[in-house]
Amino acid sequence: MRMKKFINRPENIVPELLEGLALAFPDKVRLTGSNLIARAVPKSKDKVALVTLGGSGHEPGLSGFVGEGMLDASVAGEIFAAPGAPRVLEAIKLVHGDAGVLLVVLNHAGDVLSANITMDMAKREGLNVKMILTHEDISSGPKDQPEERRGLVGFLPVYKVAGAAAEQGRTLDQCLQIAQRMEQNMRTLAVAVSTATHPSTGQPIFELGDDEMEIGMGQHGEAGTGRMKLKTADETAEIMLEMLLADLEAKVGEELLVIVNGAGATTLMELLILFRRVSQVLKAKKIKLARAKVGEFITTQEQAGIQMMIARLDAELTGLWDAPCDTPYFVVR
Amino acid sequence: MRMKKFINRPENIVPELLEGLALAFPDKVRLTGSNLIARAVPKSKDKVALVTLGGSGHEPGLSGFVGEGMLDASVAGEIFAAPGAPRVLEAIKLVHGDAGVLLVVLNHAGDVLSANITMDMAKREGLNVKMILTHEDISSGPKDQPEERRGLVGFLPVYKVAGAAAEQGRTLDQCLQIAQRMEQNMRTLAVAVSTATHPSTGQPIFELGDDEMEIGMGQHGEAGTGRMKLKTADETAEIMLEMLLADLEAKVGEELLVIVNGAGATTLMELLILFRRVSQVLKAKKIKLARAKVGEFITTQEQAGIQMMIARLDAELTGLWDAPCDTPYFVVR
Amino acid sequence: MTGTIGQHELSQMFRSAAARIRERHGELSVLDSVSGDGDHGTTMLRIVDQLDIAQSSSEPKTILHDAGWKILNVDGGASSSLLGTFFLGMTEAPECNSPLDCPALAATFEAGLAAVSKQTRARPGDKTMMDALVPAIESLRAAVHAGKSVVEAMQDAAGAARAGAESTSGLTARFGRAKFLGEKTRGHQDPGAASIALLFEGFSMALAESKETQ
Amino acid sequence: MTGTIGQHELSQMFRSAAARIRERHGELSVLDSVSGDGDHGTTMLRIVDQLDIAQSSSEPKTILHDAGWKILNVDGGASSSLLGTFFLGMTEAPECNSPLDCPALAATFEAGLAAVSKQTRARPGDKTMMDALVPAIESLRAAVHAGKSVVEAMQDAAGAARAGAESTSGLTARFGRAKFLGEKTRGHQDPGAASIALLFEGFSMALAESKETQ
Ligand SMILES: Nc1ncnc2c1ncn2[C@@H]1O[C@H](COP(=O)(O)OP(=O)(O)O)[C@@H](O)[C@H]1O
Ligand SMILES: Nc1ncnc2c1ncn2[C@@H]1O[C@H](COP(=O)(O)OP(=O)(O)O)[C@@H](O)[C@H]1O
Ligand SMILES: [Mg+2]
Ligand SMILES: [Mg+2]
Ligand SMILES: [Mg+2]
Ligand SMILES: [Mg+2]
Repeated sequence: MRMKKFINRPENIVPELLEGLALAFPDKVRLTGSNLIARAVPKSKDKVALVTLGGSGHEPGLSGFVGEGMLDASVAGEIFAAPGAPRVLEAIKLVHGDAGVLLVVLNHAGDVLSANITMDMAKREGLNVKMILTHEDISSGPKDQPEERRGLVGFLPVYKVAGAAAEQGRTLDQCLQIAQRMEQNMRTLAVAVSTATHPSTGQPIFELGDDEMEIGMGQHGEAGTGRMKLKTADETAEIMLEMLLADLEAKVGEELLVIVNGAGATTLMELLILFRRVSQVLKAKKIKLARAKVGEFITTQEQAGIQMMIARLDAELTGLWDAPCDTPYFVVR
Repeated sequence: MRMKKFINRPENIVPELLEGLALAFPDKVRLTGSNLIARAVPKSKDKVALVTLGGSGHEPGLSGFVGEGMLDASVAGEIFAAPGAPRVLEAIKLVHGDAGVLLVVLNHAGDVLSANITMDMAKREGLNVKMILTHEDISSGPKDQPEERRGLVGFLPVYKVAGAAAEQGRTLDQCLQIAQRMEQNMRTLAVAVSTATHPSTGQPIFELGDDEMEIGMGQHGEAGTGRMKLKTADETAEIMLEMLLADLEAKVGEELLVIVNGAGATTLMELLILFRRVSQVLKAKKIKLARAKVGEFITTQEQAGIQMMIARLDAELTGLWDAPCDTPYFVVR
Repeated sequence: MTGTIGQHELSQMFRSAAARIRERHGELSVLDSVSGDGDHGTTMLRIVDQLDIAQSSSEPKTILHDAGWKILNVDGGASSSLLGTFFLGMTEAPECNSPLDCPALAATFEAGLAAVSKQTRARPGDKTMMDALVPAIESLRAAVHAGKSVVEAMQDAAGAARAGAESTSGLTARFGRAKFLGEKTRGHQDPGAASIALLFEGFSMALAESKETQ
Repeated sequence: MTGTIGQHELSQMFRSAAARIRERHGELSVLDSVSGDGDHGTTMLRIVDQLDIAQSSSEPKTILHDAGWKILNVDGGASSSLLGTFFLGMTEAPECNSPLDCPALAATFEAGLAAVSKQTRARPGDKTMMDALVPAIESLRAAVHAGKSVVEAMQDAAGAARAGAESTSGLTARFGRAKFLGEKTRGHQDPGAASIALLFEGFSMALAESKETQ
């Protein structure tokens, strides 16, 4: 069976999709250098700039969040593959102003290697860059080994609060601290029910039985350990939320941000049905659902599944989450 | 094979998804009456209110566009089924102020029947309601029989410009005229490459060969007549755009709004690649791509495919398209 | 006796029509998956549930009004709007206030058809429920002229509806979702017309039974 | 002769390593689809393309630097970062400025390994490319002590890399994407280790040939 995707040549997917992004949002982003997406109108040089990197094929993540109030540049790698360090360095140099650069990196082996090599290079060149790793996937490592945990949709609140802080003129250290507070207070868990086609190879990226789902699925189909029979929306929401709340040690009266992220083929209809149950369970536990976001922020092609994220908010983080932003796929008035 | 969707009981899908929507966006929308989504904060009574109706299973359409600058209420039917007239009347009464109500209806048999019956009832009750039908799908009827043409993603610009006009305090007749000008100047064409599962029955909603696509596919899998072998993204974009431009009789120098809408499983990656080609072809033809929107606005479950819409803009319509709005799934700063 | 249709008979007609649909709803969905979106059987189930619910009220007119309004409230796409309109429309016949003899029955059903005809441009030959509904109601009027009983009249109507439904196999759809399929719908009955035949068969069976037990 | 490696030999080593990878990239992807995301063969193809491109420059140091930088630029996830770092790291050995005799060869490769070891905590036994890379470079040093030629040294290194790669079948992954699969990776070689063996085999074959033709 021929792969049913609207592409041209597999090797052109990334430059073409980025070109499309820049053409669709010319007032927000531009395509520059080697597969870099940067703001159409750069922010003023006295503010901290935010840079991220990551493989493609997960749209709108990551480059869809470049714009006012969030990222200054995103370095897009090949499909599911981290971009090389020289290009990350190029992005850093592009947006580096007087206040320095915060590099936000999702904890995946390839991305971290690129980022570390970039940081070495940046140091050698005397650039003022700090790095934060996001690692909030509770399925990929025990709580006392956060370095084992993968970065999933939690990049979104980190971009958001750090981006808002940067926009307010905070220093690089302040932005880093805010990003860290967000990062340390968030937890994500993914579930997959059906696989996706790798757009370059046309092959399925993992296998799942006809009546199975897998809790703990990684962003690229890295298997978790939670393979089980399909459950209803409510049961799935309950299982995942319990695991997340336990890991976060969420307490009565605390305020949470909840994100339900669709992996690709899972419909918004389903995301909203799952979210409904999350909301009900939190209410029953007297934990406050302070903010929410339901939609597709990081996908894995047409995989069916979701990522559920919870994060503990404080007044400052809530304010930064609510601050205006204007990116292709996240706008706050 | 068991249906791999996160739902509970099929008969509860619609109320549960609407409850989820209201819980996720409590500052924007609320769930009221029988499956009505209305604004959380009603607009002032001296402004025209906008109401729409339609089947569910197409999220974020239609209820995801209730909010400031767009709809005042949306009446959600069952999965792929129009809501009954009494509920539409209920919504109209709910938002009816001194300036009257504009009812926006996508041209589908069931919706139109409900809407017409509603209009009869509203008239009998002395309510000030005007109705506009959207019918911009060029595949479902010849140009001289617009009443044959279905309403597809074109509802989005109609909600947007009429909603913005209402927000500016225009009269019902003015809002209707603006909606009509938008409607008459827009054209849509859909293409499907793979089917979706009906969430209530678990059955595929249509059949397509392994290497086939169908241009002219309706919103619910109503077949078109353009079954053909799969094409590349560029070829698909070219074929569809040519048909749309010819039907609209778009001329050199004119300004267009382009929407590329994903049907469900088609990735944003692909939408952006298709959009890129649209943009290139327009440039070559010296037609101006004035505004664009790329994403999922009306879906058909996890169907793979897209809807491509083009619309002729004038200065007033462009201004209304750019006006701020704040709905769950369409925000303009 | 020529007999009349009062609250009791109307309730039995509704119950019997509902039973007939429940018996055959699978076939209706199969027909709709050829020409439409495959939901017609399910929708008809929801519609006839309303016929059951509507029965508690006291007069024929109220029962009809209740049924019509409740059916309009079913999210059923084309068929619930049209059938709701049909029952609601019947209440616009002044004759429906008292127990229905044969002329009153015909007039009441004609009022229903008139209301439906205002909502759709479909006419017999367009491959819709009108292909069953129109001849059914015409045969009620013919029965009046022939001086037949309500039982006989309804028997004729059921026969005409069935023949009308069967005739749709040879037609090409021009209304509803099916029109987009054009020639592909030939050789299959229109699901909405098949439903009308089942409803009238149900009505007729109820009246025939109530006559026997009288 | 003990021989040295100059620009010419280095270019031949690169070309030969590239050819060896191109011969076997299919197997590498198969191995990676057991333990990772199935792209390792494709990534290695892109990486060795850079080895070809880097050959035009004049000195070994420049060639190595060029290759390393270009490989870092390949969007290849873990392997391009590590292999890019490997070649770039070699240029930090002062010995790499002039044609490489056996001690200079060992020192240069050791500098590459040192750079890699700074970027990953993986060590032999963790089922990564380190299981092939570390023994290969250790055997270069051993060859120096044994007074072997660069040809013999590289032959030993290739053998050690191959043995190291084979040993990974018995291990459980603790790094890279494979770690999430844990025990499931047992019984299969690590793809990155298999690539290192192929690269060193290519290096060795090139040197052996260039010796014959001398
Ligand atoms: N415009 C119309 N006029 C008359 N009957 C119609 C019309 N549209 C649809 N129908 C009838 O409705 C039937 C389909 O009903 P149903 O499947 O319940 O609704 P939907 O098509 O909205 O899914 C068709 O078979 C046809 O008889
Ligand atoms: N942290 C690490 N340290 C050392 N080697 C690693 C590490 N992560 C991955 N590798 C090596 O990279 C190989 C996978 O390479 P490749 O498939 O190209 O990259 P990716 O895993 O990013 O898709 C593994 O087989 C392993 O040898
Ligand atoms: Mg990879
Ligand atoms: Mg339907
Ligand atoms: Mg139907
Ligand atoms: Mg890999």
